[in-house]
Amino acid sequence: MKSRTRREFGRLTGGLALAALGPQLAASETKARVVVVGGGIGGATAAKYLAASARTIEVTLVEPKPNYTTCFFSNLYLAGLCSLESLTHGYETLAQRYGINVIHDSVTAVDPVAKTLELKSGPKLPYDRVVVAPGIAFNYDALAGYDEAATQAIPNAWNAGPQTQLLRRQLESMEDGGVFLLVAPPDPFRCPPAPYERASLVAYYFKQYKPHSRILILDAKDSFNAQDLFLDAWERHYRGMIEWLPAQFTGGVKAIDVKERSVRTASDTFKAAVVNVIPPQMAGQFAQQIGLVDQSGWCPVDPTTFESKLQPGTHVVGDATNAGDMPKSAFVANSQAKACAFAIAATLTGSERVPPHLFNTCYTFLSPDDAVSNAVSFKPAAGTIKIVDNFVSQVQESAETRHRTAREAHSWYAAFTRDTFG
Amino acid sequence: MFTPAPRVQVPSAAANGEVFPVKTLISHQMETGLRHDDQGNAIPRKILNKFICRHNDVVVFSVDLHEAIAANPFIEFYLRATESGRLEFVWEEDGGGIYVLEHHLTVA
Amino acid sequence: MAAASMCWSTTSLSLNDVVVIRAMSKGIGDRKFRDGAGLSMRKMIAVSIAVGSFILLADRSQAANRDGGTQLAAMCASCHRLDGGDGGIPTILGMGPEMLTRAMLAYRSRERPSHIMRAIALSLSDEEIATVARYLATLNK
Amino acid sequence: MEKTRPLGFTRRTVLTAAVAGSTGFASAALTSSPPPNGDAVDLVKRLTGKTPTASDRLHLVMPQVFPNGYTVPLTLLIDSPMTESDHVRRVSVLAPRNPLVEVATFHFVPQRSEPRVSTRIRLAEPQYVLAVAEMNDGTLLMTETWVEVATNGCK
Repeated sequence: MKSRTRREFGRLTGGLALAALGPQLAASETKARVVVVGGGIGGATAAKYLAASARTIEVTLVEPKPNYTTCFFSNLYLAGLCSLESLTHGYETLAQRYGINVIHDSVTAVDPVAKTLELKSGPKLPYDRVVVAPGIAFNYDALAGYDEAATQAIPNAWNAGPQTQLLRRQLESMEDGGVFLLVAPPDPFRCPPAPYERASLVAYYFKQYKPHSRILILDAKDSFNAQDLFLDAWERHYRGMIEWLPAQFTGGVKAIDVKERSVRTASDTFKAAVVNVIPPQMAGQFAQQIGLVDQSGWCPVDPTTFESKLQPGTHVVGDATNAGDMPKSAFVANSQAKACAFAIAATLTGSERVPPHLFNTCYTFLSPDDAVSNAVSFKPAAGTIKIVDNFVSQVQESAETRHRTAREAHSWYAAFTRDTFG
Repeated sequence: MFTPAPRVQVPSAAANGEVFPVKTLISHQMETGLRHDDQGNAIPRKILNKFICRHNDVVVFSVDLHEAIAANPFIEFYLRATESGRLEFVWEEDGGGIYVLEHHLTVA
Repeated sequence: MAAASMCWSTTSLSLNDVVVIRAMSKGIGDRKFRDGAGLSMRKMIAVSIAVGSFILLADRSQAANRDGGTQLAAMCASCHRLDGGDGGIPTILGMGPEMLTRAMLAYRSRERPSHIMRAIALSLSDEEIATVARYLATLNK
Repeated sequence: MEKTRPLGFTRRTVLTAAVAGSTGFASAALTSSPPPNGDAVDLVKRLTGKTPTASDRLHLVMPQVFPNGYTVPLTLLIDSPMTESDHVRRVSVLAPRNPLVEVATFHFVPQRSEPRVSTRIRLAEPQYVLAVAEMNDGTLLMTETWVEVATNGCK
């Protein structure tokens, strides 16, 4: 490989970029095979960067759904500020430009000894390495009266798609003066500021269309991410509209009554016009099924390669991981996926490994024109991942700064989804 | 206009002389007076500076709250009662605002 | 690492490479056009070349990954479009290595305000900043 | 932020002014530099004119490390029978490295309230938080606990 001429390089690269013109060139190589299971942010990024970083790797992405709707920015949709289509991304570019073999199917079994994955439709996929990016699952056992079936009446809306649309319809048909009750989950969960961003943007929607409505948050926690920024914004934008009750006060949510549309805490029962329950979370179903999850409910991983600590040869990225200080966010999934892709590429091609740079950036909307951001750098340390630097927007920033951050957030969305999906 | 929403959790009944918990929470920004707006002007202090709990008009517990009390003040405390009657919870705000909740306690 | 970096700084694209980039630019240019952006043809070509060279160099760096430029640039790509698209997040294409290095150092010292860029700049060594700056500069050639 | 409560005020102002409903706007306008870290006894002495005794009857329970300084949990427990002859009158919580040192004073009533209370406070920086209890005989008991916060909760 090292002796390959520049001309060959060019040909192959062209083949990668324009798969339609030259997949036959690629097929003649002896290629290492990596299968990525799950086409969310972590999976799509891993597939793309594996394909782009080493042309000697054949990348297959297995994802049942034909496209992916981002959870991030879906609170804007709930507030009527964007369409769900604008948050939906297909896999065509990954297939066409990067030559990734995209299979819309589910993996039903893994044989880590024979190194094969079994697809629901029947065939077996051989692999040298597998990357699993299953996202989150909901722990319905933790909330009496709330399960998969209940989500048809009381949405969780924590995977963007039909659940988000259902919640939007309920908010739209709610009469002015109603209460929107949001049950916020215990740590750790996907996207720590998101329940509170949701409250903010729904309040924005109410302020425009249903000014007498209120929002009540029943939290499983006693404090929450960026609480000072949220409380300050709620006071400035939505005075008196949002009430937050910590677990310390309520004793925690004990049960959901779907028929009554009410939520029972240790001390009270709260009835509301619209209820959104964000349940406690754990690693996605597939990770549980193939034994990647420990007693924490999440997948322990090596902090530099994201190889499972429970199953060598299998890597896990994204929300399903227990990655030390790294929160469960799209940016983290993207950052981990790159580190993982480069580590796998280095292993399979025998090239040198560069220590990973791990990051999180998150933009949070307090109103459409008032956004804050957070930037955190991490490094692998003592078998886990630790925060190095953590910067957050300040409470007393000018309206202009906040407006700029909001505009930046939209640009970031465009760049980030391009980075992930092609 | 904004109305702080005081909430109290307290049992409706207690045994004579038994200790029972009281939890209170009130939505309030607790503006410290230490902050400036984006023009650089100081934002005036507006906090709840006093919390009082009375049982049949007798003060049984109170707190002086200063700027370092977190927004949405939460106070959990423990009372003992030997007679039934009215529990009154009062928050006093800078500038004279007063927020009151009442609760009937039966002591058996 | 230093030796490899020096090697990169003197590397330029050969004629062969450029031919490949043109071939790639066709498809990508089409898509860009569909996006309806009011780009001039000249900018379109520049944009396409940038994307092409990103992929190309990513692949090439296989042979010289000691440099780490690809991996560092991948980090930038989470927020900065490396295809020339712009908006609230400034493009980092078309900046000379010196300019980009200066900017990163200014973020690190807080001379330029941005807590996101500050976190990034603090996480990179001087050498890594130089590497990624050189790497990004090659994308725009 | 820059402002700090004066350290020269008497015990009476610290422990009782608020009872009369006149917590100090005035004091917020006065300035002084923060006391040296760990010099708790000296601080209490200067605030009250009395020497406090470190006591294990006082329990100030706070997390040693907390991610934000904005809403740090605090629980106070005092070992006391709360009889007329032996009780705690009040407990003040002080955060010496906050821009304003006083946090709260809890007033207890013998046979009516238990000396046990929880709340949430703001801390500007990592510091020792102090609790000073005034017993019915006028003696002062004191305890302190180190709390490290990652962000300034006082701005």
